[in-house]
Amino acid sequence: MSLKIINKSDLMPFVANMMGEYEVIGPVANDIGFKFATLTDASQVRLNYNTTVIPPRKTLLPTQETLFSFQKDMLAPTFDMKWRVLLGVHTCDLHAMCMLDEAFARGQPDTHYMKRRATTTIVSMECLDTCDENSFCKSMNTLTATSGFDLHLIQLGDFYAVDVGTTAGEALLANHAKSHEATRAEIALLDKTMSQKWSKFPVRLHLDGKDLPALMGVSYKSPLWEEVGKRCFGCGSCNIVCPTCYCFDVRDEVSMDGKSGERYRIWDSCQLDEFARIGSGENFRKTHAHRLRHRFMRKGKYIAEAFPGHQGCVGCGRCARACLVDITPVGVWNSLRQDHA
Amino acid sequence: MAQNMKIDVHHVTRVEGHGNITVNAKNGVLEECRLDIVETPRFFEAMLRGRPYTDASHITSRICGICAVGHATASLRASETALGVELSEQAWLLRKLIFHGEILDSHVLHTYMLVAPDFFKVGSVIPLAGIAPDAVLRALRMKKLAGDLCAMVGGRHTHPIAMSVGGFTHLPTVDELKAMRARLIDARKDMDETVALFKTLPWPQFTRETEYVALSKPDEYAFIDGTITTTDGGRYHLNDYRKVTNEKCVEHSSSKHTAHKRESYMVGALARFNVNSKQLHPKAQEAADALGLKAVCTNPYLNSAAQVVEMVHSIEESVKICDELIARGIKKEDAYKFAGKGGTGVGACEVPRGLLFHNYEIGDDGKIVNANCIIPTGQNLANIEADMRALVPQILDQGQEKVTFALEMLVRAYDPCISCSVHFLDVKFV
Amino acid sequence: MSIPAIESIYLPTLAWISKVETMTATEKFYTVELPRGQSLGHKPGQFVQISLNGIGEAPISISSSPSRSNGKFEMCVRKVGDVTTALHNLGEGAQIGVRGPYGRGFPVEQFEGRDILVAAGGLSLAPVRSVINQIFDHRKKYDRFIILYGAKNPGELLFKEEREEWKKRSDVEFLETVDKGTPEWTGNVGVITTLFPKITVNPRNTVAITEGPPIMYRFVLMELLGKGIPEDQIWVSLERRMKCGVGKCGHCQLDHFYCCQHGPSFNYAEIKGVMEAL
Amino acid sequence: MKPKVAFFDFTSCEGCQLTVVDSLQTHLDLLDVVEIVQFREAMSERGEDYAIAFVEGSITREADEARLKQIREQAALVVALGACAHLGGVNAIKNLAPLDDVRQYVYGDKHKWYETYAARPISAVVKVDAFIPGCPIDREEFIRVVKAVLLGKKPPIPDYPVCVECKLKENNCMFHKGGFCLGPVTRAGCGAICPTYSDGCEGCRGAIPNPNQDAMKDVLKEHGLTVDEVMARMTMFNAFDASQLGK
Ligand SMILES: Cc1cc2nc3c(=O)[nH]c(=O)nc-3n(C[C@H](O)[C@H](O)[C@H](O)COP(=O)(O)OP(=O)(O)OC[C@H]3O[C@@H](n4cnc5c(N)ncnc54)[C@H](O)[C@@H]3O)c2cc1C
Ligand code: SF4
Ligand code: SF4
Ligand code: SF4
Repeated sequence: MSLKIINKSDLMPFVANMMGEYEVIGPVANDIGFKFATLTDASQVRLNYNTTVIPPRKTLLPTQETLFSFQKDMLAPTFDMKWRVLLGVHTCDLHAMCMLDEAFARGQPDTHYMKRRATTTIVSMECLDTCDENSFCKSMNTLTATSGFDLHLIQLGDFYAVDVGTTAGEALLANHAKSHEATRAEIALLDKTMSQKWSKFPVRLHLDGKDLPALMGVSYKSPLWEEVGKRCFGCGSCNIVCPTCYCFDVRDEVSMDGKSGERYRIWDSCQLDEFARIGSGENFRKTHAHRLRHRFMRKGKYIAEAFPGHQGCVGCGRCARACLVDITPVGVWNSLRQDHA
Repeated sequence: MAQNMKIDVHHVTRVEGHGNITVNAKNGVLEECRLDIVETPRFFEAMLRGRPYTDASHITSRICGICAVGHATASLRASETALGVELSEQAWLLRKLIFHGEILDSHVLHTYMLVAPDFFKVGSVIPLAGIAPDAVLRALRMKKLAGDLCAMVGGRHTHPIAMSVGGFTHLPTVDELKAMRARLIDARKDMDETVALFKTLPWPQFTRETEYVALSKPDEYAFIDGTITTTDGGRYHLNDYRKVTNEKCVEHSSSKHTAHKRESYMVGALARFNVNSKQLHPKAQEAADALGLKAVCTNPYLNSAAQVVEMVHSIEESVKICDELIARGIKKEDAYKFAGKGGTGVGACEVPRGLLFHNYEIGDDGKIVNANCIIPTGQNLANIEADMRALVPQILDQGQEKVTFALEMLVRAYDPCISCSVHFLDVKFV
Repeated sequence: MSIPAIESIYLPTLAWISKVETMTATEKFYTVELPRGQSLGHKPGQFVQISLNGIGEAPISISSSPSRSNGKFEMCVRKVGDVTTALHNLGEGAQIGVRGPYGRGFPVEQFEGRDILVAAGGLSLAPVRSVINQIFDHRKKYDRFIILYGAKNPGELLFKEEREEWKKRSDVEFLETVDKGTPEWTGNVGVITTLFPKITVNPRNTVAITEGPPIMYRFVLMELLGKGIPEDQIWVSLERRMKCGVGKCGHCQLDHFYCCQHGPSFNYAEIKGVMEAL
Repeated sequence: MKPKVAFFDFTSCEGCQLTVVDSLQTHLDLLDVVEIVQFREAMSERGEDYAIAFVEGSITREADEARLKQIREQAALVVALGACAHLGGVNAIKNLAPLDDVRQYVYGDKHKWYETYAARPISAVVKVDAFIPGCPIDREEFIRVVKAVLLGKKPPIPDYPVCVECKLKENNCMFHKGGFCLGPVTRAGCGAICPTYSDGCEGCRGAIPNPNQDAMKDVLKEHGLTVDEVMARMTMFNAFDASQLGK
């Protein structure tokens, strides 16, 4: 679609206007970092954030979500159909959300996810610089995005170029922002900024993300898994912070008299001991090594194969930041790659 | 009429910790009259030795689940004086705010849930909920407010989290303070009704002259820091606390006894009232008038009435502190960093049950070399026994059941926190 | 299947327990009735999610064959945890929730004209019974029919009456064994693989179906392959932890397969290279 | 009929029982579903006919063992309430030094008057059916456990580490803020309350099954703690386990 321009000074009014009609969720300051939160004031938004502890997937798949409530034998499904705008999504996270869309629509579509997705408008952001030494989006080809968003913002000095991705995005812009069609000069600046940005992102992974499935295919028996397994806590942090993880547990909560309550799902982690244990007590992934292998297989191979065109890792680096014993995708994959060089 | 009586209350109920009452009268003569502390000894001072000073407040708050904020505060003050740490104004305001939260929490628990059942002649708050549901719901409401106030500042009431040497690891937001202020204002109605309720209670008429000891400060009704002040005219610097407490071991009690110049003294809400009543918030003074409380009051049963008065004070002071914090705005402050130089310090505060001292010696490696804690209930034990000895002969003719009831009520009025009081000997290092 | 706009895929349908029978010390057998005589519409080898409000859900195999459904289905439940214990405490007439059927069953139509060999261990006779009865009800469509069944001890053998009947039938070769006998037990003693020398098969025309605890099916697979049955004629049903039953929650993933979607019935050729499967 | 429950305490601060009382603020209907027959801290009534016993506190002298065994005999279900009962808790710190030294330090030449032995969790004396971890227990978790027991479910006590809940709360990691934390090896269920208030986890809920203690020590050292400080951290609530390992 078309390319529009919003002046920097018109951005806050745009956010404030949207807040009049939508729940607007954007990056805000959180202690020493950032998190996605519902804005109560437009000035809270921090579009220049580096990254968040938890990815914005929580907007589409909340950390905890009621599936239905019950009163004696009466069941009532719970859907969240609030109209919302998810603002300031980095492109790595956007790629991840496109993968989630596929995963939840596949087979029997997950009605709860689908409804929330249908009422969410995504305004993404182009990163012009790296967040820290952990991200490797360049290798995973998620450094930019040409689809998946409704609107996409690229900051160019005193104004934002706005790529319009969908009619919903177009309407959002038309109804809430002061914008104009990009001029030739503005397009030229966009061109310049975009072509200059690549060199600012170092290459950290010694192979292209596209080649990961092949590498993982020959790495099943690598001694590396035992090695990293010795260090791993099995703390699950890496899963919880990952934008492409979506496993969940299902639990029931009841009232004191046991007559009413709800069934809800909550984010889960394949690194936890219980994750694959069954009724007889058998655990199909007993050790940290087995569980780590599963996680990296999923990130590097299974998802790419199950959902062609998508990736199980988008290179955001969150898991590397979270892991206290330095078990990172870049480290693991570079090391496997070296073994098979 | 010659009276024989043997009373043996095994584990006084509705008090924190384990205590037994023993009375033995032959031919109208009191032969034995004791409050035995049978709580297991806990050895906190010994446990602190060799541990980083940063752990002290977290470990010692585990002395008591009811006055955990109080122990944490005294512990932090001891470390702060030992290390020469100055608190910011904001940190002082927050320390006071969470302290008021605990005073309120503990006093609601004691007056409504532990003492009130005696007046309604029931065994606990559960049947009380049947006869006076409004009062019980009000108590739960006020307790929730107090707990939430503590949680806002310290993370939770029992064993606060965010209190640390030099300040706080986490700060409440202005929005949270505003919401809390509104709830405190709403609570005034519950407080008025509380005063009205306790005004009607038939407090036992018993008086005995004794010495009352509390902290005092020139400019406020003291809860944290101050000068040790007694109704007998004693004034001591905190460093001289041993001149007041004079702890000694007593065989029938795993808690030590204390005495100043007389055989015993009293600490707690009534002592604070007797020493500092002029500094109470005007609304609290009104409540005192309504409850018929006048300094110096020598009826120990009225300790519970003094607690009601302090509840009013704490609510009003909390509102004031919230106002001040909201006006100043909350600022992030740098955490204290240990400079490699130890020292010795005393921390004192007026926890709900009275005067509490922590005294630490910290080495240059940041580890605790010596520790001593003196707990309010320990200081009250000798006084409780003196009261018992004075009271029993006066009522001996009323029969076993009534005497037992009056004694249990007396012990309860002191709001004893027996598990805290169980500790240990002077280690001379100040 | 398309989802009506306002339905939750996690919302169970209410059903009733119309019959409960105690099978062993730890297993009970249930007949479940669906509302309005609705049929479950399942294939042999599929499972349902049984739901109890406030307790939770558990995947349970359907034990009855589609050929004998008419508004009811059967299941056998072993008491191991929260849901299964709560189920054991329910009596006839009690309401339960059902979602499904889910998963891939055994493609019995493809087996027509073949010899069928079923090897089941322990509780697994319950799910496999859905295939067995389907075959009995269309017996003419299949050639030879062999059933091998093993359990830890005689007390754990399920479906006593049906087994008696199978023993009498001439159109099935039924052999059973127990790992450890009792004084009363007069039959075979030994693990299920000790039954294999007692049968002869035509490997080229045999379809084998096996299900049981992991330790059992690993050995059975070795026997089947040892007899020369082609890999793509061997079917195995796997159990994994499951929370959703619809391929979302991730618990049942084994390598790139979701057990609840691609299984629980797998073709051996398909999964033999899947490291975590067997 | 409502199940009869009783509360008991041994060596502890009674904060867990207080938390039970506090849970009534938001769950007064607890009294509709159970009958409390004994709760010394809060009531004078004393019934001996109970099916479920909640026991707070650790065992620190022989004299208390008999009482605990009597409770075990009466109750169908014994639940350890809080860290002292579950792990030994802070009381077990004293186990790390010679007992006589500890006693003399506190009571001087009178120490013989006061009976004590190495503090232990109640499971070291009787069989325990369930535990509610924490110092103090978490109110909501207490209620969840009561509800589960009434429904015949396993008590929903997590087996995974605090990090899971900490991340779900979107906290910045204590180690990234210059602090220390035992979250990676400590059982969750508290909602990561300490890291949420920017104080590292102290391990009051005990270790998860198969904790990677070696990695924990390495991480603590790497972030600047001395070996002594690492040990002090790891033994604040878990000194009983630590002293057992040495045996
Ligand atoms: C496809 C399939 C078919 C099955 N068919 C039958 C059957 O016909 N009859 C039968 O009795 N059992 C069957 N099971 C096993 C049954 O699902 C589990 O025993 C049951 O989920 C345990 O639930 P619970 O609430 O009683 O136990 P829980 O209280 O949840 O847990 C007890 C133990 O079971 C494990 N567990 C928890 N949830 C699951 C789960 N969803 N799947 C497996 N293990 C779990 C836990 O790790 C724990 O060790 C089947 C399982 C699968 C995957
Ligand atoms: S974050 Fe690191 S230590 Fe924790 S489970 Fe993941 S890989 Fe293991
Ligand atoms: S695996 Fe790590 S780097 Fe890759 S998307 Fe997940 S959190 Fe980001
Ligand atoms: S703060 Fe503690 S609990 Fe939270 S992620 Fe870091 S190590 Fe884990």
